[in-house]
Amino acid sequence: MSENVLEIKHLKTQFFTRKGVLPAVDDVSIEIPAGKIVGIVGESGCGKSMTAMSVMGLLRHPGRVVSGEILLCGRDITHLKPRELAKLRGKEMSMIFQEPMTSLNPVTTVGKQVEETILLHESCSREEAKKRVIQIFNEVGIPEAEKRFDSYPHQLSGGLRQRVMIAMAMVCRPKLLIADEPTTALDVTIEAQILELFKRLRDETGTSIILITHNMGVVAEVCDYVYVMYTGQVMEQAETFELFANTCHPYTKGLLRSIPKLSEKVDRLYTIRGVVPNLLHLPEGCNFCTRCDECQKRCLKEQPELYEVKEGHKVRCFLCEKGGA
Amino acid sequence: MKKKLAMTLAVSMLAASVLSACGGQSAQNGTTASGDAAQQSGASAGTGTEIPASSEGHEGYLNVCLSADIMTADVQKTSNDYEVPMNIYDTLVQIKVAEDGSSSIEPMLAESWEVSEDGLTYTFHLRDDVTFQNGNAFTAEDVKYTFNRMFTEDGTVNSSFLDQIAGAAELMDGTAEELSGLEVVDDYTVKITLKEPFGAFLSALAFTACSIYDEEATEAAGDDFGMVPEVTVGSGPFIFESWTPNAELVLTRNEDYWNGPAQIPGVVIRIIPDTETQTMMYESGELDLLDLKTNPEAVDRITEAYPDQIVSGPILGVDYVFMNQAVEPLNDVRVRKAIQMSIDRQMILDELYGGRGKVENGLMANGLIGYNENLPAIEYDPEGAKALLAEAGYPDGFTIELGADSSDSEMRTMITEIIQSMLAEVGINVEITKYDQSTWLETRRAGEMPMYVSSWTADFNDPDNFFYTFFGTEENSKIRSINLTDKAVMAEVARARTIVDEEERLALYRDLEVQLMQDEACMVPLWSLDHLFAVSQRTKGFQVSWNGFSDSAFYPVYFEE
Amino acid sequence: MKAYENPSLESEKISGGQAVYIDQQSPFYPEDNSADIGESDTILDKILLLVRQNKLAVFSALVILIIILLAVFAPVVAPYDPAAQSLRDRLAAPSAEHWFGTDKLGRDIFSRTLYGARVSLAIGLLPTLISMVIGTVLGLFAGYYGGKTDFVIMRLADIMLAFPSLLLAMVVMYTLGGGIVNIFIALSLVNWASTARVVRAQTLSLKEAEYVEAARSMGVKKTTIIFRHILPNCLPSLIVLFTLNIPSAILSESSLSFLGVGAQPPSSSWGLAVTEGRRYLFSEPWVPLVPSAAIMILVMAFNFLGDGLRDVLDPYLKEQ
Amino acid sequence: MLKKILKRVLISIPVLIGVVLLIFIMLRIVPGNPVVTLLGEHVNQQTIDKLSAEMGLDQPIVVQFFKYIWNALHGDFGTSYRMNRSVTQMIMDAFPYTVKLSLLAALISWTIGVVAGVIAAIRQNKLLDRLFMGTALLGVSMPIFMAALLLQYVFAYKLELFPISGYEGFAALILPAIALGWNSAGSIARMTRSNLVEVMQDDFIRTARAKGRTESGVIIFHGLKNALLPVVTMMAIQLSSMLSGAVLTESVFGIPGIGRLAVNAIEDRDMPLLQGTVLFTTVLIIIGNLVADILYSVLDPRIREVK
Repeated sequence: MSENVLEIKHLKTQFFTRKGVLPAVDDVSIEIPAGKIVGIVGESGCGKSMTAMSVMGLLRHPGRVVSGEILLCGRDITHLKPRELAKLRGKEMSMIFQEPMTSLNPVTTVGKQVEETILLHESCSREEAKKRVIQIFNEVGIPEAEKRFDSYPHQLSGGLRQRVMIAMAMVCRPKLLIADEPTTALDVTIEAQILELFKRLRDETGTSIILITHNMGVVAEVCDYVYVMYTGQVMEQAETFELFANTCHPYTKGLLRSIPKLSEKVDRLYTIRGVVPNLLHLPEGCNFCTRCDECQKRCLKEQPELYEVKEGHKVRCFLCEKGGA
Repeated sequence: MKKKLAMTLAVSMLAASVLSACGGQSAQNGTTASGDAAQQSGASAGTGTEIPASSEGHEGYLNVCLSADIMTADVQKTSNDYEVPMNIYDTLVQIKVAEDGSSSIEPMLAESWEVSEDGLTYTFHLRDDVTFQNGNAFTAEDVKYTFNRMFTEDGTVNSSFLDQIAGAAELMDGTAEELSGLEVVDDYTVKITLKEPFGAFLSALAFTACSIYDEEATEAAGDDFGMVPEVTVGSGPFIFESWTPNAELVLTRNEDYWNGPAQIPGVVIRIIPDTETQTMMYESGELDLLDLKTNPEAVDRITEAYPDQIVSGPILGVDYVFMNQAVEPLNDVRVRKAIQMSIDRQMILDELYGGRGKVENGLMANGLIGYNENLPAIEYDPEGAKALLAEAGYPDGFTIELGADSSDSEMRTMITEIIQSMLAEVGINVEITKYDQSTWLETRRAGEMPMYVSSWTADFNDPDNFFYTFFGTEENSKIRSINLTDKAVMAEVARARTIVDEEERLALYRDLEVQLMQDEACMVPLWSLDHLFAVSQRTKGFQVSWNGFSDSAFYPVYFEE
Repeated sequence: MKAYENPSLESEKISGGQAVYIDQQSPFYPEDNSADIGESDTILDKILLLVRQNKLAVFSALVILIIILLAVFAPVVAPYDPAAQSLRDRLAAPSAEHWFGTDKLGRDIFSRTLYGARVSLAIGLLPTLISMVIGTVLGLFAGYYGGKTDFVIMRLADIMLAFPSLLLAMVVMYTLGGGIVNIFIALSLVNWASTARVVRAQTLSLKEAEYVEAARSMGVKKTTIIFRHILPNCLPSLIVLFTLNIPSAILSESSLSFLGVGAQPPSSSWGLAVTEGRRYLFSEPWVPLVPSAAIMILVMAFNFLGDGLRDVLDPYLKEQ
Repeated sequence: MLKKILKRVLISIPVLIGVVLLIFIMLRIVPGNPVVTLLGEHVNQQTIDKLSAEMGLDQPIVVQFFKYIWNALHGDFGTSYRMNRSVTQMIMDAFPYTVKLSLLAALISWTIGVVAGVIAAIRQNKLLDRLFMGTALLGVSMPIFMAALLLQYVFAYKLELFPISGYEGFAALILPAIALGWNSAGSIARMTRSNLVEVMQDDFIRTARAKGRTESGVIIFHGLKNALLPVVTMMAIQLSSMLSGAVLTESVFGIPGIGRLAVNAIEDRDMPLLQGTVLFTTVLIIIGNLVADILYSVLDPRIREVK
């Protein structure tokens, strides 16, 4: 495997609320190789966004990284001062968010907002910055880039706004781009275009991308490698093809089954039964045991670890304890 | 671009405000040098930042203040605002107060005068060396013009001071063209005939309301007379220089004054509505004169701090509790007497006014011509009052309304509250009703106010000014809500003013006083007060006006640096 | 609160606009909210939250409660008759006998302040309540019916809001004359417009809510929809607004009294006590300072409580 | 844009008419004849009737109303009863003082308010927050005349830093402006604080952080700009409360402005003057609202385009 842009080692992020300590991210280790797209999948509240936030250093009170390491290009950034971390954000690593509608400052032109990123991290003149903004607008496929420079967010469609967000994130050529549900709010055709854009950007710039999504279809389409998260833990991780071909964890299976397939005729769409448990009141054993179709007695009492079933394919399930499924 | 425009607008607005403010500041700097006024008085800790009240060009002026702006300087059209007229106009005669407090009528524009035997004809010999401030010479024609104007001009309110002159009524209702009782004998002689003898006529003439105007200037000014300083011309020691409404009035010395120019270059009268502010300004040297009557609560402090700078004079006026004889049970003389006996006037005077004044037992004020020192005292006797009430059929007291004017001074308000609580002691439940001023006046004028507290200060120094005002006619007694039932006394009051013989007249007034105030207990006389002013260290020669008015003449004032 | 009278914002968002329907899932701590507090929060829950969260607001509520109790039990607590004069003891300094000294007529300031609390509380609560009822009803109708009703009511509100409130109250007092009852009337008449605006804006957004649509399609009477379905959802904002309007009513009373068109002696409102006492600021400072401190404490308490309530009841302003 | 402004102006017209009508009616139902007060003690009924007729008080109210409107449209607001001057002239004389005072007060309150609000928002529930909000709230919670009196007492009388009273020059305006501005600063600070706290929860703030702004940069360049937008409209409301407050401050400090005129008018039962001052201030406020509205829509691109 080539050099890793990002390595997350045993990351624990917790929220210290009045009601108790929420283990939002629980012992997560993730590796992002250079020039790859890595997907993190899971239902809402599974900790995937919190993992991203931890990496970016954007956790807000009462959330805090408790332990673990985050290595960006080999450098531990977990203990950087806020100011130093800010220097990395937007330059070395950047992030785009789920809500393109609200993620842009409504009272500033989009051009200025993208330009701001450049001016923050590089010393260059305004004209030069503007030129680069228009250039990146073109790169991310914003038509009439020069005209759009002076547009306000509300004047743009959702897809265009997300492209602006991508432009903003990519304009300083970061090594790592975290895209948190970037297409969830968009309609399907736009989604496809955006995903295509990610692939293109990755190919052209070599930027590694973390794609956070709950949509297995998206994963299948663009990701090289996938982490499946549930209640703050990685449940299964594998190369995309391997994961789809050789799904091990009951949770992943459930996720895959809930994708409607045109080829099969079903009366009712499959859903994983039950709801995500409250993080404050997690089951004693496997976190998924309350919803698992294949739950055994042991699952109720003991926490499974990540078992390697194949090289690069790990599963947190007793069923895979002995490897293979 | 529109955004830019709006921003520019907003910024320029702010800038303009700052600039105008700075402009003001530089103007200020121009005048700080003139701060001599501020260096005066007791404020020794002055750090030099006090800025004298007067603005540019008014260095060395006397700084005084009024609580409210004047309405007009045309004295024929105001019954309140006498300060400016007292200083810019002259009257035919004037009242002077001697050291012993007795007052006398002295010459002013009239050098001398004769009164006929029957008391009907007054012949005035006028000064021939008087010029108005516009340079016009003062002649008898001006007197004629002025007095005629009082009856013919729209909006005059002071005709009652002159309506004893023969032909006044005809002139007022339009049946005559001229005041028949006023005859110009020659340029410097005026003969005035009254419709009936009026012992107080000279005193009335001495009142500021009867100031003499220049015919030419006044006619030329028209409606602007009294409103626009430049055209408001008199013959007085000061010239009405400027008037910034609600801010200040400036009077400048008349260099050609017939009696010699005043010793101060002028007067700046500032309008300071807040009396607390007035006191602070006096203490910090921004004012040369502080009227302690408008700020009674500061009296003790100021008199203690500046004992040598207090000028005091009696107020020729009395505070009364009025009782309406048309209202039950005030129609019963026993009830009225009981009320008289229930109010501890001495205590109120001592506690509220530090005893600076005199409890009065009659109608007339201490210092008034004919004042009776020896009236029997009305004793404070709540037990006796209760007995009287029981006798009158009110052993458990009764409830009565006391109407108060919401614009009353705080002192007056306190007094009504104290009276309320004192009357409660004898079982009389006083309900204080607040009226706004016009309703209060209207109710009172309609004769329907059951009880109220008010005061009367002499306009001219004669008992007539008290007796006739309250009891002279049925109308007069009604508009004060007294509704005197004893018509015989009323007739006597009306007769008194026509008696020519001074001794006889004053004797009658003394009798009437006993009848009205003691026997019939028409009202509760409370007290007459001293009027205290505090002057700055440099200010000398200031005299309280003879009747104790707040408005003052500044001609005698001089500075001692 | 005045701050939300913003006319251009009213269609955009108004404090508490979609009170209950806002997505509670803040991206920063989704787990916390969705899992536990959730959408089923009642006002009571939120107030409990406030109790735990904002000590200052709780303290303020306590202060208000104490003042209310003192006012109610003034006859028991007050050592003297508030109207009893004792001229000989006038302007006495605070002492064991007279805790806060005596005023210009020798009345016990402590007792007067206790009784004055009745007046000031009444002035804070009653006119505010009346004006808010007026404003709420008008706002509901304007928002729900729209069209001409809306236009007329809102122009009326515009007219009221165009006046500087103190001047308008002065004019009303000029017309009616001084006195406590007239202050009630004046303040009730003056302050309804801002409530009407807020309620109207909320009604506009609530009108479109599914469950209201549903009720409408089932033929529920309009007044029922307005008062059963829309009004309860305006309540959180109304509570906040109410708490924050009280101080301005109390201060208005003192201003009116200062200008001589407010409460009239011998009544014992705090505003009047300050006004009457200000002459003694130099010499007997306790006379004006005690009632002004009382006003300040009460007003501040309501402000803090209102701010606290807003933080928990108003999702827009939810703090960390 | 122009259309929008025009529409706003047109909407103001019925409001204005309503204001005139309301004031007019309220002042006419006052009991008592103002002429009685005006003329004072020495006057008889004849004179009272004569003057009442002269002032047109004997005419039906409808006639009086339309006469008033007609004259007002020609810039004539009648003649003050007490001062016997043109009300228009009196207002014009007094206006500059009030404008200077209000602008300075506004400057003070906006500066203090915004700074305190921002500091309080950043240092939420820390000592500085408490300190600034406490000071700001003190201004809101104190009767404005009490603030004026205390400032006057301490800074003018005791410390002699400023003139006690006066209207000429900058120095004389500072204390009244602080007294006036302090009161509004509190509301502005509270609004700034809560707006900022609210805005700081917005998604685009997260974006700004993600692009590498430090926390202070995020607040200044993204938070404030959005948080202060609604505060702009607050300016109009401030204008209203400033003018209300001016009534009190001008009385204490002896500034001959509009507020003084209003107080005098009430004390003297001077109906034309009261009518004139209230109308004038109200028109000012309507204009202020209009300007704030337009300014707001200019500053906020979202509203700029929406019709």
